Amino acid sequence: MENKGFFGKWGGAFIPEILHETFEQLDSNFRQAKEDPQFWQEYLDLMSTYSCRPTPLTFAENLTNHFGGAKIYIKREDLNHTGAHKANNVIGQGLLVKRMGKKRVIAETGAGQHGVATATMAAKFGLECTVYMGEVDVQRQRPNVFWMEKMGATVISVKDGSRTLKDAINEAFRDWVTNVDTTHYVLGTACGPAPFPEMVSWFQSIIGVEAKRQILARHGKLPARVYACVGGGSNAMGIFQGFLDSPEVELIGVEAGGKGIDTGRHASRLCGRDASPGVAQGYKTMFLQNNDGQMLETHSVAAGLDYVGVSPILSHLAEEKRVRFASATDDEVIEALDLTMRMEGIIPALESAHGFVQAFKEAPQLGRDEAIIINQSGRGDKDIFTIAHAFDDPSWKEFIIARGKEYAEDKKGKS
Amino acid sequence: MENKGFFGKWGGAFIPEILHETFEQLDSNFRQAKEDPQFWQEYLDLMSTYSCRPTPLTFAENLTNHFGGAKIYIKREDLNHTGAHKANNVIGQGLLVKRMGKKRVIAETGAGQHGVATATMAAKFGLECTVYMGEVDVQRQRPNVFWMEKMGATVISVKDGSRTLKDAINEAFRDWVTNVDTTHYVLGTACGPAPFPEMVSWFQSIIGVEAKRQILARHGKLPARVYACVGGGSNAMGIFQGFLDSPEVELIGVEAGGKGIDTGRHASRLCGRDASPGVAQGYKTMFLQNNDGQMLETHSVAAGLDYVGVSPILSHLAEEKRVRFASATDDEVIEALDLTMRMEGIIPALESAHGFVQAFKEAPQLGRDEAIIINQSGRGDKDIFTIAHAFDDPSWKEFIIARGKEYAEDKKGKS
Amino acid sequence: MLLEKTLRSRLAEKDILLMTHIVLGYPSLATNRQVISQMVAGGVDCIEMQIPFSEPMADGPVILKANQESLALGTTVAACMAFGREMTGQYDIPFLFMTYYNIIFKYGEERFFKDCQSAGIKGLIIPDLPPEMGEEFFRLATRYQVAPILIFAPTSTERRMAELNRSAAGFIYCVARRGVTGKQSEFDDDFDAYLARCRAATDLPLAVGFGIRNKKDVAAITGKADIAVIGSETIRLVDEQGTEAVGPFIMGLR
Amino acid sequence: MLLEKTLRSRLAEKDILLMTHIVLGYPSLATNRQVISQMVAGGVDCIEMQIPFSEPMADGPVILKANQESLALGTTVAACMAFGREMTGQYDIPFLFMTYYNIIFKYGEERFFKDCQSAGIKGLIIPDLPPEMGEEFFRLATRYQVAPILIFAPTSTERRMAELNRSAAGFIYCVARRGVTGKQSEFDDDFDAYLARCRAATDLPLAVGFGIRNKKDVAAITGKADIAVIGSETIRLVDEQGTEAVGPFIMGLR
Ligand SMILES: Cc1ncc(COP(=O)(O)O)c(C=O)c1O
Ligand SMILES: Cc1ncc(COP(=O)(O)O)c(C=O)c1O
Repeated sequence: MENKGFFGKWGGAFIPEILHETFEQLDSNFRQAKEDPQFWQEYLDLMSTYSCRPTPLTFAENLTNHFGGAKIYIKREDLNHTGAHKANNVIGQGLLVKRMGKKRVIAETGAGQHGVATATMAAKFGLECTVYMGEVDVQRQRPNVFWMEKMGATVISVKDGSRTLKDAINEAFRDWVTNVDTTHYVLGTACGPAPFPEMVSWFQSIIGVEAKRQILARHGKLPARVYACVGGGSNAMGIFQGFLDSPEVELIGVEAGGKGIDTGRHASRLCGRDASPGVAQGYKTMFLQNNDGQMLETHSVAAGLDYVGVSPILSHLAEEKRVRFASATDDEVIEALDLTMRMEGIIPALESAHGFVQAFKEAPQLGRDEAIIINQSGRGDKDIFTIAHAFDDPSWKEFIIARGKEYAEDKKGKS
Repeated sequence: MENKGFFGKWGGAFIPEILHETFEQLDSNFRQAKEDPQFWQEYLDLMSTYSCRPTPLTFAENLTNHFGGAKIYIKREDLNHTGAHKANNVIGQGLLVKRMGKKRVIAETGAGQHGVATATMAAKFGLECTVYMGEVDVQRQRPNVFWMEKMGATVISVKDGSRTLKDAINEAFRDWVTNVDTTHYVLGTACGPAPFPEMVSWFQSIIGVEAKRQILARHGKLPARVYACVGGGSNAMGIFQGFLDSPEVELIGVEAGGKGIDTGRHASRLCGRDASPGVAQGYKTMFLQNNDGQMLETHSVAAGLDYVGVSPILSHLAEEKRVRFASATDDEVIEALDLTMRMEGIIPALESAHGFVQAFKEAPQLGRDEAIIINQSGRGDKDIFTIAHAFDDPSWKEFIIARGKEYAEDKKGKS
Repeated sequence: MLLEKTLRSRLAEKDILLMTHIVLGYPSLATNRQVISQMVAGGVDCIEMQIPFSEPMADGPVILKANQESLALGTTVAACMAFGREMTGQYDIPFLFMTYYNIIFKYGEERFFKDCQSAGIKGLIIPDLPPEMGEEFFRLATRYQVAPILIFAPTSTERRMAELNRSAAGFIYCVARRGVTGKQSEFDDDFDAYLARCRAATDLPLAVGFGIRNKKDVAAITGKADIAVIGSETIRLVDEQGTEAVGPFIMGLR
Repeated sequence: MLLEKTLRSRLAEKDILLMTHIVLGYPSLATNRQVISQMVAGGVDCIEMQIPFSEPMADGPVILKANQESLALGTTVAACMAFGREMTGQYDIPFLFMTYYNIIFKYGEERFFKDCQSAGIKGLIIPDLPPEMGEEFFRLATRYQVAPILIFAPTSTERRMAELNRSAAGFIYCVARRGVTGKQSEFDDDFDAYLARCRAATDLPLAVGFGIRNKKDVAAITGKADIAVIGSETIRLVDEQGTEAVGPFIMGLR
């Protein structure tokens, strides 16, 4: 690594010594792969036969008419195999694991999407797989836990700290330092020690490459703005990379505003004023932390955005003002989700819906001859427990009560 | 209709007089559309920008090695928007509705996939939407009900008869005869009165056209056999049409064997000995009925296959011995599902898994230079309540019990 | 005597005829007997007996439920045929069978017609069998002299009515409105225009069904149609007030 | 006196030195005081005081929990610094801080070193700061004479050990095995070979940590390494048997 994995002053690899050699190996394999056109071709082939790439760019005609401004296009990462952009990264890392000859993978997961994607890849590549997931997230993303287990993965519920994504990452690192020889840690977002931010972004760049080609074909020119939600930053980096070199395209990252940016109950690192530079989980970025450097509790209705750190590449792009950051509150997200379902028959993941919120705020300000793209990082099916809860859906509740009783009686019967 | 909608001696349009004109209108619009290359082009455009067509053909390398016979390819209809092949039919009919200028659609649904697809299409095309669903299916496919409602559809739980798919169809017809002027009935499978079997099959032929092109590109020659599950028969007709003209390709439809073909608790119309020719729900086909012509209760773990009738086109192809029929029991289905998840990281819908069962039985008998295709009509996410139940998953049950209690206490608190 | 002729001779004496409907085996054949006896005593001119079917697609909730309960109690087609024979032997009014096509198809079309003929059944109402789907059926109907009653609907065009008329016999069943059995209909100007179209399309007597519930409804079509069909209403009546209420109800209709 | 020098002079008198570990603020600073007093009385040669961090990525369950509970009770970095000053004033053995890099980064690197120096802290163990990530840190360490303790791992190559050695001072912390703190280690032939590689790579004293729990473990490394590090074991001991057990425990180790 020439720049030691830094982007401006952000990034680096702040790792325990025990991982040093593994990172050297990972980095050199990654460099070789990156320079090997055959590697990328193999990756493209797999993504187009195992997943569904290129994913479509959908013109949201009804939303466009509703807001009366820019044409709204939606990049459909939800149509990937396993239902989110996470597949892009995971399949890419899977190919690297094959190169390195490792036999076991571990992963952290928040929304469960990365866990499902990793378990899927492990099944396909014949690897052993353990997924770490915060206890809070296990609760709110139960269906994903079920599928991971069915795909043969071991899911470990992490009960330390805030019991969300960051704690799952710590626990994954603890596993890694223990099983470093056999195991690759499939980090799920563009965070963590170098080369992960660069590597994950590289695999995700497939989104932006496609989106650029698609919007030019459909709209005849580049979009005015591109919106993406930002948890760790991988889907945002993915789509932004299609447009980074075109300064006329404004790039907007949308973070979790949670209960409101002023309540402290959010996960906004690059907008808002609660974050400051720090070093944790192996890299330097803007963290939500107190004056002592202790990480704060974060909050978001979307498990996948509920994280203290953010991609160092995005911290750099924020500092350079190449990417603008905004936030969307939980309530705004539910509203945007509702509107999108009703008007377009599309169900964005709660994470993705953050991007929709900001796009909806800005679309009316733009001319009708302009286009904007929203990156729909995933589908909302996984969120049924959260969404049904948020909508306070009575028949869903009745259903769950009835099922619960049934199972409770079964249990009594057996014991 | 020159042949009055018959295929051999099967099919026809046995409809109440009140629907006569509507069927004339539908038929003539369908004929025009079928002859209009622009219509198909518009359909293809929509399917490739709103859904994810062409869907991939995945080489199941691990399953292939496991069985040691023919190369197993999977046609990935699960990657369609809304998660099943149902989208193909629904978007096609949606375009016809636009042509006919109707403002409201109704649909029946078993697995809920067709209902979700219709609700989705209705949202996108700005149509009012009512979906009829048997009470039994509402129970086993609750997540799909939730999404339909969120997409703005009204879901009506049908409490008559066996409270499954056939009863939902009856109820949809009752709605249709009442609201015939404003409403189009989006029938969900290649059944019902003409022109539905032909029309639905036409829209679904997109699967077979793609699959043929894909297998030739990948395997260099046609597959030895093609497998598809058969509920009403639409996904099967969809993929079979790519190969009907190639007599060297054997086509296998797999029906629901339920608790076993000898127990009477199944839904096998074209294999087994419990079905006989009949006329119901507007068409002539093989029905599971008693000697008086009363329809029997059917059973399948897969709601979408739990149906008394079958496409008249398939009855014809069965009679002509162009398509061979087999059945898969509930237990075999769960086993095939388990294997597919663990080996390939792919989750077939319970319906689709029926096709996998038969393919797994036959793959070892074929040479390694042969290929077979399984049509994966949909994804299994929708089946989480059924699958988790079938696997008797303890942590899933705990989760549901806990959620149920929470909601029950909420309710008590409020009242 | 042929159905049409019987009806015409009754029409010579009455402004409007009454046809009633029952679902065989609901709540039991014994009750059916009592109800029919009440109906005949009340003066009905024709009775339509529905052989239950598991998929009564054109029927509304009341008749649907009656079909299902009858089947659940074990009613068979053979029992219905025997019951028909018993009734025609007992009462001197025309009896018809109403059912769905599958019942006949499974029974065997020719056998069904033969048995109807020998049981003295005068006509068949099969709502899911349009003439173009039933060539053999209509041939057999002529051969066995069991009238195939066809249905006109408010959505039927003149051309369609003419086409239907060519296959019909006995009378034409004019469905009063869109929808299934058992709900209220409006006998308004639109309805009159529709009935005029029906009249112009056929020389057969016209029956009007769907939603006729009381004297007022019967009066509304008197002079415009020949037969008033009372369907779900008598099922409701028996369910709520017992068989004894049927006679007085029928008598009160004209 | 510089850390290395102090250790060497103690090594002149003992076969092996003992370094113990505590998490500051767990279960309280008051208890820490008692524990340290017991440790010193028991004869430890050096104490490593961990400033708690919310993300102790290299620590196992025992220390992780101690970090979290300490923070939950409100332990601040300032309080840790003051506590360190108090201990160095009270006891004549070297005290080190162990923590993660973010604590120092947030505090301000130079300010942290300055305060350490003035508090009499002799060295820093920062498991997530490899030399290539800490140019300024290592510059300041030299300037303020607070030894940056570096870590050798069984996965470290000769080349890497040499590289680490160039930035290290005080002693080298040899991690006994892969993994996090708090679990059993095997002091077998592989371990001996590893330790020989460590020895060859540096002239600094060698400490061995991770999984040293009892007299037998200490004996196993005596003669091969210079310092035995007892980490999680004393936390467990205090949790289970109270502070009074610490002195006897330490005394029983050699
Ligand atoms: C659907 C979806 N979108 C977005 C995210 C956030 O991650 P990132 O910012 O890396 O794209 C997640 C993380 O789990 C996710 O599941
Ligand atoms: C995923 C899936 N596959 C198959 C079917 C069966 O229908 P068909 O036989 O028409 O393809 C259904 C019906 O709901 C379905 O949802």
